[in-house]
Amino acid sequence: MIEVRETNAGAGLAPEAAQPVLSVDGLTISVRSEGRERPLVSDLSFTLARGETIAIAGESGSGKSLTSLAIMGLLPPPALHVSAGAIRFQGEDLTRLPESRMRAMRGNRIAMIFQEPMTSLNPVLTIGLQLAEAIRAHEPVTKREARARALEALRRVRISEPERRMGQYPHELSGGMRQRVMIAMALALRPDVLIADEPTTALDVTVQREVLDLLRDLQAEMGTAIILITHDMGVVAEMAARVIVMKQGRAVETGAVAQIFSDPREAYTQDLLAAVPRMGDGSGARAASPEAKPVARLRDVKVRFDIRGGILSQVTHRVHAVEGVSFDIMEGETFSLVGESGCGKSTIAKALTGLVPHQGRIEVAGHTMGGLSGAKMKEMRRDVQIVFQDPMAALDPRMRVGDLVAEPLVIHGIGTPEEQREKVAGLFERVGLTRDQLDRYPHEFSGGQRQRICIARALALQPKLIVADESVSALDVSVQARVLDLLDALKREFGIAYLFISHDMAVVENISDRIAVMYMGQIVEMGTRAQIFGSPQHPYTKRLMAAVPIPDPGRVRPPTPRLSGEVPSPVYKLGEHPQRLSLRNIGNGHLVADIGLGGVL
Amino acid sequence: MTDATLAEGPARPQSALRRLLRRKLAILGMAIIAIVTLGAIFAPWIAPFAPQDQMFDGLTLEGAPMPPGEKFWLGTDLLGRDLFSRILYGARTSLIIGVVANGLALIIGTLIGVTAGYFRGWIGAVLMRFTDLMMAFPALLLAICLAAIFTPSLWIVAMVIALVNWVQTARVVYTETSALAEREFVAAEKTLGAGTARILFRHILPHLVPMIIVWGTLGISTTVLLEATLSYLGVGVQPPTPSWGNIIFENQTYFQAAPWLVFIPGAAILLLALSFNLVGDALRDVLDPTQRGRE
Amino acid sequence: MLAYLIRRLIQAALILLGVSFITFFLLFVLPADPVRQIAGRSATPETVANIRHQLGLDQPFVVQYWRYLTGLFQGDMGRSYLQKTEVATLIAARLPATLLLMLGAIVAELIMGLTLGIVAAIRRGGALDQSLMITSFVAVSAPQFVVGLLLLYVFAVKLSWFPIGGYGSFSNLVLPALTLGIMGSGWYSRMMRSSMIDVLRSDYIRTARAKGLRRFRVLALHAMPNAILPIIAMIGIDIGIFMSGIVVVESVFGWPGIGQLAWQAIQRVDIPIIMGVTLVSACAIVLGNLLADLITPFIDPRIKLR
Amino acid sequence: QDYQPDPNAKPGGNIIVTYKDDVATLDPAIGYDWQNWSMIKSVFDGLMDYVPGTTELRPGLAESYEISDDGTTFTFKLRQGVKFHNGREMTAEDVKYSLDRVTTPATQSPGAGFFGSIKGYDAMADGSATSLEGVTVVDPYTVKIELSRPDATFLHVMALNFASVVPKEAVDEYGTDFGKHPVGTGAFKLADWTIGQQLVLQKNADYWRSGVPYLDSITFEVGQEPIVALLRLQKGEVDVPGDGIPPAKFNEVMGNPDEAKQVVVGGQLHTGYITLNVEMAPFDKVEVRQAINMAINKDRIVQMINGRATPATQPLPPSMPGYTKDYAGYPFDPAKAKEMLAEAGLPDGFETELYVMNTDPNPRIAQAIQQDLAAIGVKADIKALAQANVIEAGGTPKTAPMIWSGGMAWIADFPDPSNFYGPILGCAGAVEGGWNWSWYCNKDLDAMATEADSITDPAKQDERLQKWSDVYMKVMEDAPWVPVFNENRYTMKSTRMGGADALYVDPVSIPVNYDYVYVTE
Ligand SMILES: Nc1ncnc2c1ncn2[C@@H]1O[C@H](COP(=O)(O)OP(=O)(O)OP(=O)(O)O)[C@@H](O)[C@H]1O
Ligand SMILES: Nc1ncnc2c1ncn2[C@@H]1O[C@H](COP(=O)(O)OP(=O)(O)OP(=O)(O)O)[C@@H](O)[C@H]1O
Ligand SMILES: [Mg+2]
Ligand SMILES: [Mg+2]
Repeated sequence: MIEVRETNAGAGLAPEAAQPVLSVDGLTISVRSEGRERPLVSDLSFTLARGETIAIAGESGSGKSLTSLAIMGLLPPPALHVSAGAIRFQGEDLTRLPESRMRAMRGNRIAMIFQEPMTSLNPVLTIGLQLAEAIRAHEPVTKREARARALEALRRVRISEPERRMGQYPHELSGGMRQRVMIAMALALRPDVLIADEPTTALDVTVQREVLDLLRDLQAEMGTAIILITHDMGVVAEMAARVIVMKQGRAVETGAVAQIFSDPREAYTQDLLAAVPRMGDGSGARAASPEAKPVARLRDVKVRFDIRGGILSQVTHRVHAVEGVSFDIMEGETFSLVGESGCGKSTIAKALTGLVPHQGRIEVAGHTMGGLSGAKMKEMRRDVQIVFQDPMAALDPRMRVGDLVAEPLVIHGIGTPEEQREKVAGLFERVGLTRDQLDRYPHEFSGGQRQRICIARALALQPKLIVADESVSALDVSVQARVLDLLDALKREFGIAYLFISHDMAVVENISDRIAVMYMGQIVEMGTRAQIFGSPQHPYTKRLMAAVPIPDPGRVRPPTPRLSGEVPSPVYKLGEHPQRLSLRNIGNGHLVADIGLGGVL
Repeated sequence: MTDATLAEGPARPQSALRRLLRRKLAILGMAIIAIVTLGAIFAPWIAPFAPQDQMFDGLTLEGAPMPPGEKFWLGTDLLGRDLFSRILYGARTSLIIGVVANGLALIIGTLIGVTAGYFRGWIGAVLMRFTDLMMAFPALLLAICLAAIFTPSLWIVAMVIALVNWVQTARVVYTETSALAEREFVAAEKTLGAGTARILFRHILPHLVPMIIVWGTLGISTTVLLEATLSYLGVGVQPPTPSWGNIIFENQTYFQAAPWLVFIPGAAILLLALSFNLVGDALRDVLDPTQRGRE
Repeated sequence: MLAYLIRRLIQAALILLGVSFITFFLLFVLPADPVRQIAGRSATPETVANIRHQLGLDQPFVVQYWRYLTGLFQGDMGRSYLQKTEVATLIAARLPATLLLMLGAIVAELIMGLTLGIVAAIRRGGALDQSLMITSFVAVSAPQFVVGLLLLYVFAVKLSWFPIGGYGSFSNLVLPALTLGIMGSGWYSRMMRSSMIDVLRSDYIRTARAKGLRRFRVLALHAMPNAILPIIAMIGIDIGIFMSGIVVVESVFGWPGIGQLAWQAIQRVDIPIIMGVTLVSACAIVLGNLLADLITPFIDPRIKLR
Repeated sequence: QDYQPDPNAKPGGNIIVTYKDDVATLDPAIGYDWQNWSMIKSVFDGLMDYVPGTTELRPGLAESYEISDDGTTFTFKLRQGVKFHNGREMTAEDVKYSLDRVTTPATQSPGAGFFGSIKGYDAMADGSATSLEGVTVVDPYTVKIELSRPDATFLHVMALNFASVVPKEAVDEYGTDFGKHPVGTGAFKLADWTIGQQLVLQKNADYWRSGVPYLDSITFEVGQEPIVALLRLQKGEVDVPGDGIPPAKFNEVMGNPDEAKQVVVGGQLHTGYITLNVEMAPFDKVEVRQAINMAINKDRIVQMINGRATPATQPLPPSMPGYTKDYAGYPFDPAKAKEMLAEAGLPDGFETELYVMNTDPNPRIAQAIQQDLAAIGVKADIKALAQANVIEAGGTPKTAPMIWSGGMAWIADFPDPSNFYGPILGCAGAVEGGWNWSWYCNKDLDAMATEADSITDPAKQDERLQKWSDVYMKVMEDAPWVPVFNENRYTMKSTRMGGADALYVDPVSIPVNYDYVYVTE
């Protein structure tokens, strides 16, 4: 793709760091509600030079996404609008541009990658069409040419089998592949500015790694200036030269990455950096005492989902989501499950809480699951509670949070309404919320607060085991840290055991006592934190670790082999079974599977 | 309770009714519904004439009905009866059909749809096949047969309408419920030990309200007209009992010669349906806590 | 796919069996005697008994139903009592017209309903949205007979744009299809509006706009197919609702469809025709639903028929 | 005496006639709807016929006939050279075959009962014979019909559509579909029939009556709403709207002098009446029935249907022979009616039901009746049902106390007073499934009726009519009916239609006698 355009001719050849391609000047974004104007972003200024990467970091709701939407001219009308300031792109004020000129700009000169790769592609159109139309919207090329260029763009993002992808639909692609498509789309026209809004938050560590590498390579190749929005300081450290830290719609600190990391001036920035979990410094964890009894015992647990087909809609295939998993969780212990998306972590959580039927044996606090009567099941449920990944989804949006937290008490008939309300208020205080928030609805809380509400609800019955399925993944670092602290405090106080599910190795290292690494429904390695992080044995475990971004701008990452294959699928024809792994004890309960599972490893 | 809870008073959100009353259109809608309902209830006192009175001066010598005028405010019908009085009394029938029968259809449809959507497995399958079966019937034919077998009366007609009209609601509710049943908060409730009834009524049903409101309000016109069709076929409410629908149907061929006989009751149906829609729309927003602060 | 189709067809057959049974039963208990209609007013009781016997109407219900069913499997829908003609012939002569009318009505209601719905969604909350809401309620509340005559009067009699009723060419179809479609368009515009509002909020629409696509392309190519998905299932349901409208519309426009046949048959308890029309329309409804289900995967590739 | 055709008549042209309801069949043994009644008359002929525009009999396919002195043997001499539409000559065998066919139960003819007086009919009806004993072919052009009892109406019966002559080979060919492929001897033959759309009759060039028909063809378009038909007529697209002027447009049309000119008004052999079920209390009391007769405001009802009828005093319509001219009927006198009710022990009135067919204007008329009854304290609930359900209720014992007859009965099959008695007032009809919905059975009157119908001598016609007049007067004394009105006929035609007005209100050919009308352009 060699072409020369007037506007950015030579941009890649002679980068002049001093000349800004985009400058934001006193940007204020307001929302109009109930006749009043309320600023959501106030007085934000920064400049972006050609070929530069600038990061915008900050807690959730600090106005990062709004800023990027304002630059794109895509603020949802009529409530949201730019009420002051200017956004200059090569001297032109974008906020004053008529829609038709702005449209010509979008995608062509300024492109954007959105937060959610799963929902940002149109589900009913092929990848090829969605790519080609972006090209045809701005350049007078034939369909055939557009297709050729789309294919070219796909090749550039190193997607596997690009020709086949052209004819596929978004749902047929994995999250990482979709994000690659989004990047290909954004970069197809070699824009001057690329805005990447949390491009990797929703992705696995391994995939995140690949996407970040890709962005960096492409930038080097094309000289695009990037605005990278993220709350992951590890990502910031690796990718950006300069960083803007935002809080409540204002930039609290701006500077070179190295300087901010080494010498943060503002208290907020310091907090932010302090909250970042770092690998290798997990301190608070204890090894389970040898006399501890198990709260949960899993023996050869299998969960399979039927796929039906044929005239009589008989079962033709099965998803072997969990394939013979055995482990114990001791009292007061934090047991973590890690692994890539789709490896069966959530399924184990669901089996443990009785949400999916299973084979094999699961014992929880003395009850054997499966075939429990309604009443017994209810009793068992007092002992195991689950906290889901997305707190918004786990809370009925039409109920007040006070009622939501009181639910388990009402269901199990504990106490009078007054006592219940008292108890709920107490729980609220325990998780750091206030009494007067009881009558609000879930959407009126921040993500972190919502997760606390979920935790308060899980605590209401004083369970012996809490399953935390990606409970902190969606939270930004500062909030994440607070929630993790809370979990830890509760563990000490009530002796609750946790089954902690996460793909974030740093978090896992910080809080776990023991860890199991899963791949394709089976455990490939299991041991104490020290064993797993200290001397990972299985190649898959090693790869997971290597993928974690390190929040240290000084560190240079050793090159990793790039993989672009898909995670193999756990779907088998009826009668076929995956190969079973056998775990070997290599000492002190450190279990490792035979090496050589699957083609990817 | 303690002072603390008392102190919460102002922070506690206003009741749904209070918030409803803040909306002008909703008030307009409620006012119209109230007027219609009161008109129906107090028809004997308000109506200037008895609805079945065929007045001598209600027809011209050629037997044509009288246009709206001083004595007959909304004119007379083909039998020389006062249209205004008939509309007042007709409101009784039409409210029962449009609100009760339609409401019943909604309830049946919702119950079946929710049950089938939530319980997959054989219960769901049986209910949905039954729904498919009912859907495959030409509704009108079914109504005619049912109404002909049971001697027609207002309540029978209302039942028949409810019996044929639930099907579409059931279909739509089914789809929606299937999606809701997969939502995480339902799983969360299960892990708390919530029983099926609790999940269905406290957590799934409230989410169906917006859709039910749309179907319910649009259904008012449809059912009122269906009653008219049935009357017209002789299996509906029997003459001389007026209903808005049968006033239209009795006189529809006269829409040029005596437009008031068709367009006035037509406007009444429209107004009623629209009012319910206004209230429904407002109710939906008010009941939806996610809309709070965005009014 | 084939397996799916076969399974659905088996299901459809079972549904039709159920419909035939229930209808037959309802007609059996209906308080009206077809024989008296046939025999005429001068008939003696013997003649009546004789005719009853000839038609097998003196047999128990089960026997009668079984006979009907076996006939049906051999493609025999029976003979009209009063027209003394094969029901199959009568229906075959009229079915194409009705199907054409339904098709026209579906097209009409989709065009009207979807356009109005989309416009309302784009102009959400504005005056146009409000007036479109009222329009859709007018459409839903308007009696079809009056709508039909009004259209006929204005467009055929006064303006002479279309012929006054009749059957044969496209211009004949326009007004009846419009009349039949108006009610549905009211429903569709409401449905489409809310579905479109949801879609317009979605991430992929934002992506499309971020690409710098024209507004029209965003609406037509990106929003429409997604917004229309929940609507398609409605079309199947619609066919059933049309059945009652068809009686009225066909008679206003002199459209030679099965509506009129059904209407006359119901008036005179011509059971074989009622059965035939019911089964045919049940067939249409079931197939309509199936068709709707078969179409969805083409619009939404995520849906797999299994 | 025969009809003098219009000297100005021009042959040629096509006219368009519309109907709302589809034409069920053109089989003369089966067709009994008023749409196909006149079509069948033009496609088929019987031995007897009527002078166009009148109720006077004239010979049809029979050239002449003789009646034996006892009135039980009719010998018809057939015209020679009359050809069926398939080209074969019609003979006496065809006449016999046709009569056998219509009386065989397998044909399921609704008109079979009219032939009850022919010798051997009972054997046919119970299936024990396959041929009418009383009908004999004397020679190819002579047929002799013996009756089992004298029947003064027999010539009228032979003029009924049911007595039309059909060719056996065509019936055999098409079997039960003969009604869709009719072959007769009439003035028109079927050229095209698109079910549900239209039916085209084409001039029979070989028609045995010379000079007629004038029209080349007639197109019947079915499935047309009367209002729409009228709109099309006003635009010149339709010549005769078969269903007449829709009530909703009646005042408009009659109020417009130009359009009113296109309307022909005439009488009709029709009476609209209310039956009072004499087997159900309190209608078993004659005072009650008489009171009801006095309670109905017939003028008001006539006004309500825009004056398209005249109030009736007795079962027979005025244009029917035997009508009692000087009989004023029961007066409208609610006060007296109330008194009579009180005398009958019902001072507070009573509750009852009024059955009615559900098509306009019948429910309206029922409501007017209801209001009149309410005035004397009788509370009648209206049951507006489909035609079939009303007929069912009427024929079931002790079910329907009152029925308004509109829409279902009674346009005479033939212009003879006896036609208003047998099935609807006589004992024969007062059985389960019968059409005597008042269940009135007066043996004496039945005997008188039989006596009257035995007077076959044309010379004694007046005596016979007087007897019938007496019968109906007796009926009025017992008051099982409330005769309400006699409907008039309003036929509208396009401006280009020619022919005497009488042809457009022909009492036996509704709406128009197709054989004699013509177009002027
Ligand atoms: N359409 C809207 N109407 C009103 N307020 C809005 C709207 N969109 C966003 N906001 C508010 O604006 C603020 C900034 O939102 P923004 O989406 O920019 O946050 P963010 O920094 O991107 O957070 P996250 O990391 O969670 O994506 C939030 O408080 C949010 O509630
Ligand atoms: N109800 C179901 N029916 C069929 N397959 C299912 C179902 N639930 C899960 N699966 C499949 O089982 C496998 C394991 O899923 P699971 O949700 O346990 O993964 P996970 O490890 O939690 O992944 P993630 O990190 O993305 O949450 C996946 O391949 C998934 O597609
Ligand atoms: Mg954001
Ligand atoms: Mg998961």
